[in-house]
Amino acid sequence: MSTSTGTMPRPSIKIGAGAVVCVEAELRGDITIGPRTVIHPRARIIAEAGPIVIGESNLVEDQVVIINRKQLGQEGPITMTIGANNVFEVGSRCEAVRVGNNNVVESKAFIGRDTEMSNGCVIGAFCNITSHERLPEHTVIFGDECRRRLQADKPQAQTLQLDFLMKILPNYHHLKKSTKTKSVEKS
Amino acid sequence: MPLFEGLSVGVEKTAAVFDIGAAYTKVGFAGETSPRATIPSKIKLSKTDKVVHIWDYSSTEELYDALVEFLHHVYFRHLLVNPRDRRVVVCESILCPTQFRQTLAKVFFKRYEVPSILFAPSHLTTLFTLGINTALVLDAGYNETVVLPVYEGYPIIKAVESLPLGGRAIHENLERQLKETGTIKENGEEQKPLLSVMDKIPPDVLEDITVRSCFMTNMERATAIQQSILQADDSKWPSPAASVDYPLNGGRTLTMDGKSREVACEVLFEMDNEEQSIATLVLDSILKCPIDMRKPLADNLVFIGGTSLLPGFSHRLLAELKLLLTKPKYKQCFAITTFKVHSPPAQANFTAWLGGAIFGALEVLSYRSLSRDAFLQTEVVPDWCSLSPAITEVEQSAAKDKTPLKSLGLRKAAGDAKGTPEK
Amino acid sequence: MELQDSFYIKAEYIETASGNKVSKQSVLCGSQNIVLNGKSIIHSECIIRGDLANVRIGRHCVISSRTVVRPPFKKFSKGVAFFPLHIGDHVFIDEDCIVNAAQVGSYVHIGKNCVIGRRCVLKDCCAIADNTYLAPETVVPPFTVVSGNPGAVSGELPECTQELMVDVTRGYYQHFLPIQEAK
Amino acid sequence: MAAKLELQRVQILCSCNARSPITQLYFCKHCLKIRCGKCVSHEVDSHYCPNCLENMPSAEAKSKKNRCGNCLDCPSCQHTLSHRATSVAVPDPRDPTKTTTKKAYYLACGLCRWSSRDAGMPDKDSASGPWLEPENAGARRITDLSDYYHQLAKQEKMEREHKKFTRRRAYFRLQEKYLSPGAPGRRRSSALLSSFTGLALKDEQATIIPVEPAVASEEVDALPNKILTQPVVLEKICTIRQRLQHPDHHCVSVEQMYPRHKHLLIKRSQRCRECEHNLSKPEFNPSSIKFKIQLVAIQHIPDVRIFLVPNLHYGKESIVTLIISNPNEKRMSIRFDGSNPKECEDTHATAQVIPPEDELMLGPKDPTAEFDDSTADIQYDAYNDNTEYVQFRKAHKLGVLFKVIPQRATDNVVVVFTLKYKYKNTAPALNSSQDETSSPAAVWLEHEVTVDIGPLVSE
Repeated sequence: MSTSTGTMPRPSIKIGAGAVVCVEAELRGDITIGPRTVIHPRARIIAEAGPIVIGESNLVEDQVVIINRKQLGQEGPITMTIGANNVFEVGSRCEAVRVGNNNVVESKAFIGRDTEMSNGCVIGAFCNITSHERLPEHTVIFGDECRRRLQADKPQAQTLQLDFLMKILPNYHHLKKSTKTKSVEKS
Repeated sequence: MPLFEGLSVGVEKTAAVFDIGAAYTKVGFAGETSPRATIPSKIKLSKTDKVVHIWDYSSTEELYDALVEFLHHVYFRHLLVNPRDRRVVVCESILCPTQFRQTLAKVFFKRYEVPSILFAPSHLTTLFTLGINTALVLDAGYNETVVLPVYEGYPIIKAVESLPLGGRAIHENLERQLKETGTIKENGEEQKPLLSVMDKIPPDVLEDITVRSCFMTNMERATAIQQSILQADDSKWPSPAASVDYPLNGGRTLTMDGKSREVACEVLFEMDNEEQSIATLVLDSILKCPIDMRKPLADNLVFIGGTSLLPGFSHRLLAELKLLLTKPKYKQCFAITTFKVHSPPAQANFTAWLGGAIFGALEVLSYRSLSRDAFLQTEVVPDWCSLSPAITEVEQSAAKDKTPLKSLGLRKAAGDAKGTPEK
Repeated sequence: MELQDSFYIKAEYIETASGNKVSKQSVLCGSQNIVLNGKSIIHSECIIRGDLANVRIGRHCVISSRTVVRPPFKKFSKGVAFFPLHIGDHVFIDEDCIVNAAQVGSYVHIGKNCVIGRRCVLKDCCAIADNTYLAPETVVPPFTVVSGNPGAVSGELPECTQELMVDVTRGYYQHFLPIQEAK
Repeated sequence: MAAKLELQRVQILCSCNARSPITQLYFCKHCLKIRCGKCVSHEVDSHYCPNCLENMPSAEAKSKKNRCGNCLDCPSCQHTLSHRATSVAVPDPRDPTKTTTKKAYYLACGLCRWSSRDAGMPDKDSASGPWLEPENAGARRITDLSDYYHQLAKQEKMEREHKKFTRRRAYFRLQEKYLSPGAPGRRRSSALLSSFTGLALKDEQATIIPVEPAVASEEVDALPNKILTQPVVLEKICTIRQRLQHPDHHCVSVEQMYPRHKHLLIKRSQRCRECEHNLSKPEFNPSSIKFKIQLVAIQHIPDVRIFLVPNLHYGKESIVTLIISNPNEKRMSIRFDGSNPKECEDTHATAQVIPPEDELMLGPKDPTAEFDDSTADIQYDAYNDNTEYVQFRKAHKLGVLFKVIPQRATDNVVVVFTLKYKYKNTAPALNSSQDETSSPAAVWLEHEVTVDIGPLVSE
């Protein structure tokens, strides 16, 4: 694997119980994947500037890029934390260091490093959010001008879809083994 | 075919009513309570794939092409009717350029083969929404504000007053304000002055900011603000309204202080070099009318046009009027002390349209309209301001066509009209 | 302008008996659930998710690079079901698209970098302009052009769209020629 | 898709003197002329809902104000709303201490996540059934006003009818104004209202029930104080687009927005303005892509496409290959004429073109070829092609060589020539009108073709 992770002690990947991580997904660097999280093939999770910790019951679809990107003049590793029940749809890209719970990042959306996702937010397809702010809870951003509105409720959790995927994906794909503590070699 | 057409003329279809404004076009059908659609007066030309403003034309051909495509869009995407089946009512400003109405008529008659058009001055149609015959109508639109008194059904043309103060002026003022005081927050944490990142604010954004966060402040505050600006003393500012963080797109946030929100619309009432504002328009217009008309006019003010929808607009305008009455310029001339305002049963941005829609549903529409045959004979639209003899001749023929005999047989009349030579 | 020849390295594409040409750099998950009806071309780095549900692609289709074709799901009170995705004949999908539609009719053109949301229905003879986002469950009627984010009807297609699409997709296939090795 | 074929580079001169690519042209079989979108008459053919794709009869469309009865648009973003079902807990009617679950339906937007619950609209018990739209508060008043003016208008109409049988007397002020050239001031604008007032003031018109005139007031609503004191939540204030969606009530805050029924779309038919025949008429079924009548140019006139363009140099002769293809299932003779475009003034030609002089023959188009995978061997020798002009022949396509001499050092090289072709009416069954001769005699037709061959090679 690349040497870009050289500053980190030892790249390791921890996969929680019941998580489904397809072998064709690319995981690089120090990554912790919480239980019951599903990672589709061709997703890329790259821990470059520090570890990435992904919580419980998240859904990461094809061609998603979650990257903890190195900033100019950054000192020491910064951990990127993603909460629980978040959905990253096909082709989205997340660089936000802090992502709360129950968020949805739709296809081809982009969240910059300076933006903090609180809880229950929806970033619509094609929306580029890079502003330095903490998105208020339940914000919905959509459309070509990144229009905003506040919704009454958080988006529904995707537990049913996760259940289905956990059942079906092992039939078609090779999976990375879940681990508790031991670091796992990358395929 | 002729028989079928004959039948369809017998049961006449309701007219289509258009109000092609500088910013928005209102379209719909006569007899309805609101327009079917209110759309920006822009169209994407199929030839160049560029969006053009209907009113931004440099030549008649350009205007013609834009109108053809625009009306195609209106008829086949919004009204969904065949143009040739319906008469047309166009609510227009009395200051509408001849070139525009002439081209518009050409497009309607030649390209879309409409049976007839009525060009109705929007100030007059407004009165139909009130059931009165006398009023002083102030139309605050996008490009300009036009005041026209109507007395017993007669527009007093000589008393028409206008100033280029409207939505556009507010947007320009807002842009100026923001360039001075607005700050942008981008990626990093520190606020940067607006000008350092963008030298222009897109018109859509200006419009949206105006609509969602600006307002017409009340008289006391306005006076205090003026004092403060004149004396360059910030302490005189009344406590400003809250500032607004406006997300420009995904990356930038524009912070606008409460002062800008309040001051942006002040441009309507700031006296210009000639001591004019939209409030003086009203008084000057009244002054140009005979003395016995003044009181009824002052008692029947109507404010229409999208700009008058600004929160606090009417209240402020009345206050300004009252204040002006105390000024020496008007004190001598006026015996009036009060003003009264009507509230039409429609939103101000489509009041004129509604008037057109009420009128368009009446049985007498054909008598007042310019028929296709009359137009095709001369290709000139009669106009109140044209004095040339050639036009007068046309008007006679137009008037002749307005006799009941001919106006009843709409489309049939085409052959007849061509057959009878002008006497 | 008649389409010009474009070349591919023979070893990088698999050609099936019915004339489909599929890049080896594409991922066809659950390939037993994917049907290509013949003479269709799938370019490199595409993902077709046959593992989620059946995917059927008609004749003479072109799926350009990095496009994801993914059957949509629907939530029910008892669980989630993925729906089969059908794509008609003579469909041209440009690069970098994400197609989550329930149905794509025949003679359809999807421009570059589009996202077709869940359970959208694209009828025959319609076109999606470049960089369009179709929100979930959008229906695109025949002979309309949809563009924007969110996608809205922005234009019309000529009556001869069917002929044009047949012409383009057949021409594309005819002019898509193998060479033995990279030059 | 036309962009892929760069079809706009070949433009055909329509009979109305506008140039368009072949895809936008029609061919009127009855006039034997080319028509384009600018010179045909467009008509509304049928209404349909773009979401549920159901056809709506025009009478119903009219009464429903061109809106679908079932589908609704999101008031926030105009995307189509979908019905969502949930179960809510309600107190059991038999035993108030317990609760049972009940199906409830609400509307939700898949794009901006607006829901009917946001607007405070109550859920519904069944999936179907109407969602109410609030009434226009001014409707009552507007009807009263309309009624009043209708009475006046009727009066005037009656008098006019009456006048028809009596002497012509210009006693209407309206007509006086129009007829007297000496009073230009306000004649036309005043015409609008004047006769109404005249009528309304007459005492004997007792039958007219007057409408209550509007009352003006001295007091108007002041600027609400909260604007000055409260912080602005932009997300809660309607944008102008959202406001314009709701002309019937003034909606300022997002809670006031309600969903509106989906606006219909139409299928259009085209009609030749000269002979009044339909050039294109779609089928009623909104999902259908078939046509009852379809006289598009691409199916009737030979199509010209650029095939091979060598490097073009100013003043030097180059040979350009154009493909001419036959739309018919019969052979077609064609000729070219490159000499005459100088006649018309508005030609765009920047190069001289020397087309083949001979008459060429296009092979028949085989509509079944699409399903036939084997490339059929056709006896091309039978055509006796002159290799001086014909580069290749493939089914109904013919590669023809044109000599081009660019005559302008700048801009793209544009050539103009006249394409003549022997047109046989291939479908006489459709063509039942009498004005067409029944014999399938072929006629020579011609039109001007403008081809943008491309840029010059810079020296």
